Amino acid sequence: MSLALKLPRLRLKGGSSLWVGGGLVAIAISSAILAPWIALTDPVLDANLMNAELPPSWEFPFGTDAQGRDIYSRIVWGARVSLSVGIISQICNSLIGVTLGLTAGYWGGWWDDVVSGLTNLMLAIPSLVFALAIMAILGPGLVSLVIALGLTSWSYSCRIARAQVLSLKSQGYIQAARILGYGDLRIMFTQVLPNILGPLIVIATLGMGGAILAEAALSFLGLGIRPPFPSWGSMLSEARDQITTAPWLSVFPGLAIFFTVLGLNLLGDGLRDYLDPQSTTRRG
Amino acid sequence: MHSNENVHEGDGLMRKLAWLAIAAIAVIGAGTANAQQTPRKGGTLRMTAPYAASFGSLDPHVTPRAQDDIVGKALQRSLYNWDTAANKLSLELAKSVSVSADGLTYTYKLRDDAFFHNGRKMTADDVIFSFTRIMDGSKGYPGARYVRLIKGAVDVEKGTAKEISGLKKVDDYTLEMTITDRVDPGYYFFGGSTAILPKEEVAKGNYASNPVGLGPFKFKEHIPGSRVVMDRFDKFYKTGQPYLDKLEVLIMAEAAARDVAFRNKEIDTSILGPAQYVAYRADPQLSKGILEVAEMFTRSMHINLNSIKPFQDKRVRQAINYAIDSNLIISRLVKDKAYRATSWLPPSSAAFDKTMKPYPYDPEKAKKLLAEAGFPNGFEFEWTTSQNESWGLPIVEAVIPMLARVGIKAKPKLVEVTVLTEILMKGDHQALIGSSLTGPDSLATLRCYYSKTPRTACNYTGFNNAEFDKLLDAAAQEGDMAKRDEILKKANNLLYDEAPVWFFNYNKAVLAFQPWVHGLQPNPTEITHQYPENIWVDATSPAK
Amino acid sequence: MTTPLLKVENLRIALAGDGVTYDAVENVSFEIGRGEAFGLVGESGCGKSITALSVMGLLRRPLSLAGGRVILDGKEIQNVSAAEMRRLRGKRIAMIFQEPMTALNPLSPVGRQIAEMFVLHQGANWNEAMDRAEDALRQVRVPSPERRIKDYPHQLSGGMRQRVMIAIALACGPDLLVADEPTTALDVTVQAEIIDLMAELCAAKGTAVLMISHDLGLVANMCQRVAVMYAGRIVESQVADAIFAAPTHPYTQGLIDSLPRLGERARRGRQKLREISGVVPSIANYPAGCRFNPRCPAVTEVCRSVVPEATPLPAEGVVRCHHHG
Amino acid sequence: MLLVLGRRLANIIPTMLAVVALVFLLFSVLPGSFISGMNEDGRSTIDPAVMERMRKEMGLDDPLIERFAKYVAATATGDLGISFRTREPVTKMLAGRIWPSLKLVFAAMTFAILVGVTLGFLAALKPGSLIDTAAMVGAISGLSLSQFWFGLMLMYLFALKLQWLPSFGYGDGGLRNLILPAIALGVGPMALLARTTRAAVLDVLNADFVRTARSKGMSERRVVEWHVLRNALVLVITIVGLQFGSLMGQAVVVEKLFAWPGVGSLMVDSVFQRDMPTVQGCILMIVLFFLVINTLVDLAYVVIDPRIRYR
Amino acid sequence: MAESLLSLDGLAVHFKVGNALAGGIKTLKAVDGVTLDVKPGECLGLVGESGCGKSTLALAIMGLLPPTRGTIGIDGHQISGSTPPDRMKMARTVQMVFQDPYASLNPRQTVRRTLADPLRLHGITDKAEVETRVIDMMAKVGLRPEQADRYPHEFSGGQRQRIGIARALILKPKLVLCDEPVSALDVSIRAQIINLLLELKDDMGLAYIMISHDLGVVEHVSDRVAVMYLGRIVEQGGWQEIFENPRHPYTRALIAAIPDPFHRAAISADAKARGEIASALNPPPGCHFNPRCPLRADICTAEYPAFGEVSPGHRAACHFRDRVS
Repeated sequence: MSLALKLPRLRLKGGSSLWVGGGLVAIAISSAILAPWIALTDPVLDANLMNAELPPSWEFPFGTDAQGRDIYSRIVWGARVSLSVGIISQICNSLIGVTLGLTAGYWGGWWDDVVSGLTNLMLAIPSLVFALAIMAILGPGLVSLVIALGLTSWSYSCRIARAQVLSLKSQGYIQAARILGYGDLRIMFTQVLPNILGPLIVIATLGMGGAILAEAALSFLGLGIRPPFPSWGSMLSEARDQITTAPWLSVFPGLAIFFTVLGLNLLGDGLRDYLDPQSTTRRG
Repeated sequence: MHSNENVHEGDGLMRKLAWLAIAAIAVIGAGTANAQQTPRKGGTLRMTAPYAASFGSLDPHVTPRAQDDIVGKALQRSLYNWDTAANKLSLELAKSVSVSADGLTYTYKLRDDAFFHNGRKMTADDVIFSFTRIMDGSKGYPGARYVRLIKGAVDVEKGTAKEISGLKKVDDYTLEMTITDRVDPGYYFFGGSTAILPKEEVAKGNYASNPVGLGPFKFKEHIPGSRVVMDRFDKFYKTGQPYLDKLEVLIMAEAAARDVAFRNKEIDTSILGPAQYVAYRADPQLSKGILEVAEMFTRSMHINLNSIKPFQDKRVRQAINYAIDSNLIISRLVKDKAYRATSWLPPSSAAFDKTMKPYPYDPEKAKKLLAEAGFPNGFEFEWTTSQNESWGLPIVEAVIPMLARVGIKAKPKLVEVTVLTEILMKGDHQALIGSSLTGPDSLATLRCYYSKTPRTACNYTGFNNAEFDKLLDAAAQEGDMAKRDEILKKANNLLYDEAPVWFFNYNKAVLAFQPWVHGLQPNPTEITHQYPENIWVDATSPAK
Repeated sequence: MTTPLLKVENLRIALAGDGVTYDAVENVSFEIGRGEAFGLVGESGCGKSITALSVMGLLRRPLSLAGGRVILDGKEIQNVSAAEMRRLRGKRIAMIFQEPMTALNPLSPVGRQIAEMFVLHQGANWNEAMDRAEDALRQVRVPSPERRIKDYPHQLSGGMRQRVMIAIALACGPDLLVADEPTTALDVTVQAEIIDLMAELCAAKGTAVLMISHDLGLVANMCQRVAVMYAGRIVESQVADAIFAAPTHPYTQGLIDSLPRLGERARRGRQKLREISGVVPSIANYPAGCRFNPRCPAVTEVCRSVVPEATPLPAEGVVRCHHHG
Repeated sequence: MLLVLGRRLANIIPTMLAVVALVFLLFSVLPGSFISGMNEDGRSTIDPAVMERMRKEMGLDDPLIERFAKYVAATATGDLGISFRTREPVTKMLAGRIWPSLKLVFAAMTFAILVGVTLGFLAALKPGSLIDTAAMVGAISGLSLSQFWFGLMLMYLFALKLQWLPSFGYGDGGLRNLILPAIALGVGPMALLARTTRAAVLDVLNADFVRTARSKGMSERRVVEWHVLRNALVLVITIVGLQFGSLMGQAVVVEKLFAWPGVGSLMVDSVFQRDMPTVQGCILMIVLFFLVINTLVDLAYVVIDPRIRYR
Repeated sequence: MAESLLSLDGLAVHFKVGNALAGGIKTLKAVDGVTLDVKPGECLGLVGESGCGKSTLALAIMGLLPPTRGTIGIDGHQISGSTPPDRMKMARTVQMVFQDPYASLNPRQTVRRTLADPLRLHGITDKAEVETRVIDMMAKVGLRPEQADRYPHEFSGGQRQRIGIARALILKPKLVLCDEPVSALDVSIRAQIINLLLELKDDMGLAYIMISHDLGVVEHVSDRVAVMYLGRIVEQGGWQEIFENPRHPYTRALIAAIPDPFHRAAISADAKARGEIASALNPPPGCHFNPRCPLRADICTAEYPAFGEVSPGHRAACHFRDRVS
């Protein structure tokens, strides 16, 4: 192939989106991990109604909420919930999606038809609607939320995995492995999976942002995680009645969600470029 | 979801009866202040329906919901109504009534000037038809529980009779009704679920989408999930009324959206939650349009005495009451949109001991009591709650740290409002915060702590106290009302001491209205239930 | 000697990498006379395709023309305005690409894609242009062209598509046709047909051809003169028959000797093929001196440090090798 | 064309059937079920005996399989059952909601397409430029917004502060009431479309046939008009279809916030009321919309992309 | 006569394609009745253009596609549609070298893992032995031991193909199927790989099936040659017979199409084929080659010619096999 055809595509700030996104996500993750040390107060117990609904000040950098709790500390602690919802539900989605997609793409046949049918079904029911139904059945809470979000948006990773497998399946090394006598499962996990991780990680990263937004949406609809422990979605949802009277109640959790999801989206984009075999950053 | 204040707290009848007793303490806001002015004819009123994102049905027999009755008051009428000015029941569709000596037969002289929107005059047949329809056992209409008061109604419900034997048409405008108990039927027949509907319109089969009633406004349009629009009915039986040309009821379940819309002058009335209550009161303009009414529901945390060991000890329960700074919560979190509860019965009850003071905030005492009870390091319990803004999660969240300070760890368990009662009836809770009707019949109210009352009836705490039982038995025997109240007072005080609940507050309902709105009624049964024929808007109203 | 149709002088093409700029093509010079077929041969990555693109003025980032001149019919065209270059492209110089599969717009009927040429360069209206597109298809011997003009590329076989490409390229009777590996994606039997067709049509129209290929045999078969490129430089250029019969540069020799040729085994029995050791260097690692030196069997000290000059060969040609002449 | 249509329609049926089955099973395990739908806030207003009789009459005590079969059979005839809450046919309730829903969804998608595709295009034609950077930063921010937060901010700014637009509600169904919810709903798809369009156009601009077009001596503008637009459209239309199709389901939050009387808000309310027939009807509606839109997109493909016809 | 290592008997591989709703299901006869055998130590060249079914044939031989009809016998192990292959046993008998050295190595595995894993899988658990065999095999294909822990992307195309060959040989198979082993490589590298394959063949006593469209390569390495067209063998014989005395017009067309200036006159222009290979979904009636055949007569469209013997061991499926020369 001539050189001209292999020329890398120019990408908008592929590198910077990786760093900016990674940075934002790193901030969110470190606040989640370091919450006990960087939070000023306990997010649940340090309520003092005498301090209720104070605007931001030196003492309460982000203000206080209706119960008089420090919003900054609640956001810091809330990172734990929001991020674990994002991460755990995406792990579920990825596990389901990858398992189904991998096997469907590899084995094909009736199993592929079944999985494709399921995937189309999942795509046809908007995941928010599906999650809503599951939340209604399980009741609000962290575990239900993780289940609801972890069971309902695997179709993307499934599709990606399947498409990747289909394109890899005819690759020489997969055929070589079969010819060498490798079993199907061994091929799937040692030959195929490591080579399709890149796009799956990207999907999972973007999906995490989606899950955090979905948590907020479900909280709004009254089916999120409700406290005592704070999550950004529930903080935002609780604060919405005070939008005209105490805007800082919704501004800060809103910004926390926005920047974290933005970070995840940027990170996903950056990873997409970074992990893309055609990308310049990895060539040569 | 229901983040509103005033989430419907009870079924229609009980809710309304509650108001008999406390009507006196209804705070009448600015709404009546300019009542002296001459009502202006014309204009449009835009009311809000804040309790759900849609109406259940415009067929009043089908729906038991407070939300639907907002429209129902404009479209349909029942035999009685609640006179908000006099705070008593009054006849609505009848001009007079006579009662037989045994107090069981009522003879109504019906109005001969009441027209349905289709132009036909109402007769006794319509009342009989409506009550008979409600007793259709295959439909399970919620109003059936009221109509069952009439003799023979149950047979219709069971399908063994076609007609209610206790209802007799004497002539077109005279109706004889025989009831089974010596009670005032007014309490039973003033709600929307016993409204009088025209047979021919119901027979068309699409009544809910084209409701025709006796109300001051006739149905124009219903956009499901959005609004109902009604026009003035010129043949309404109260002369000169209604004043308004048009009435719109807009569905607005989101408090934040309602707030923005009210400030944006897109709606004329809005129910306020605590957050807005403070803001509106503080605002020089908005504060002029606030209508407040006290409610009589006791908000409390039901402690399930049969769940965990600590709860079986009175001292622990008292400790909980001492440990919580209820006044602080009411002032800071509920923003004074409530009155502090002392014991189970409300202050307006005759059996309320006015000398009694609520539990003071005393964490030291709480700690001491806990230590005495054998829990010096506290204990842990699960606290079931809904998301209700006034008696749900926000309160629990505020209480958790207070309890924590005395060593009690409360873990909230969030459920939907719709399943609260089911949980209570099953006893699937250790503690549950809710709002309970506590009037007007003090005996009936206190019977919820009678040991023989099953949990499914209302003994949600599983309270079992021999002394209390004895008092209640005595009260039931006592014919003299004053003496009975004395006994009940003792019972209520005993409850205070036993503290099977955390006594929290009684609610205050608040309606905000635009300055051009006049004639709003401080309806103690439900502040959003306005008799719209009395409302008028002055020329400053921006609505077309 | 008359002015050559195309003269490329000291062409230099830069490739912008991450913070570094490489010379992808360096010091490349050649001439093509009117109606002449000139071949540019080399392995992948040697710079032959981008040389062709630079003649077309189609280099895109990260590639850019860094030096040298491209003279068409006596006029320098490497710096003309974009509009002027557009007028030249298609009309005076046309190009055929390697992949007939992707070089045609999949959503446009082939007739229209040919007709565009007449609309663009000859001001024809679409009806007229479609009629002429049909003729053009007939010329490249596409069966039943009246039906084919309405076909979409995916309905045609690879060979047919390449015929369409030829029809497009030759539509306006260009002076020069740049053919970049036009048959690499085709089967051998089809390749033979396409090459014959191209040669025939160009001869008939007097169109000169710049043929780019990795297949020395193919180029030598079709072209009068051939230049061999290695690692961004022309290492040898000669008359086609001569380069095959008497290759001068060790790389050219290696290329010819390293491949089994049909009939060779029958004549001489199976001989071990002559190998060119090592690998083609990547653009970032071009060796100093003669770029072939790490692989050259005749390498000496001078090869490793000094870039060989072009040495003229007796019969109209040059070679760049320290060990020649 | 007809063939594709036929094939797609044939696909809709099993998908719908599967959705019906899934939804049916899901809600058959939902606690509360029928009774809650009849009550107000969990307080029974109906005699338990009557309730039992009604359960029987409505066939709710029948075995699940039997109920499912009946439901499917009824659904096939367009009968989605009677709402527990309003006692009205679900089809009728849906009929009242579908028009506002469609209006919102179409308005949101129009917004998304107009703004998103335009931005994506401009960005791709000048990669690395200011407009590109701005569009892409905007797009990725748009994807990171929480719908209801954004809606609330819109409401606060345009209704309360600027007083340009009504803050909520359906009003008379006119455009003024539509704008804010449509933007709140459309911002996500808009951002996605801007990105997709940009990527698609860049892809096409790098395609071999565009190089061919350039080698023909075409101006960039012609190249874009004659060869890039249509090809980019093929890539964009998939995303348009998927977004469009799922928008009715995504609208739940926006409908609730803006008190927009669509299918989404009906569904949420019905979930809380445990009004199963209505919830099922809403989900079926949402899924049907998705499938119909995707069928239309497939047909659009056939029109735009000749390759499909022969596949 | 030595016993066959591989024997195909009437092997057919058909695919169902299409959709029942869209135009109905058709049968694609990718391989349609192929009878072949390969003896130990022998190299069979398999020639054909794209679409002739040679890749399908290769996959069927490797046991990756089940035969629709006929049987495959490999070293006494019979595979048919009803008896699936014993993968482990097959693996130790027959292996494959792939065309694309970039796609045929797992990018996430080092050379060592690529070579050692199969050994372990086949029961060689002794660490030292695995190590020795890996290093030995690397040495055999010309790789240094210190390269064992590198990943494929650190190697050039030629080196990767060496790794591919090493992997094919690590289990010491008897037959290696080489699918266009050099066509994806740089021209200057091809000789290295061809020489290596021939060396290894002698060294390890391997038999090859050499699939290629490059007749020069096939002639160079093969003992016997089979020519495939549209799923069938159209001519088969000793290498010398095939190249010097081809009897099928398709074989002749292939030879005529080779662009080689020295070869130009060897076969007359009238031997060239017209047009392109038909679709296997819809093969022409009679002799599949008839639409392209310069010798076409009525009989060719009427019946498929017998695969008749021209001389001992040389067969051709042409009605005019005796006339052609």
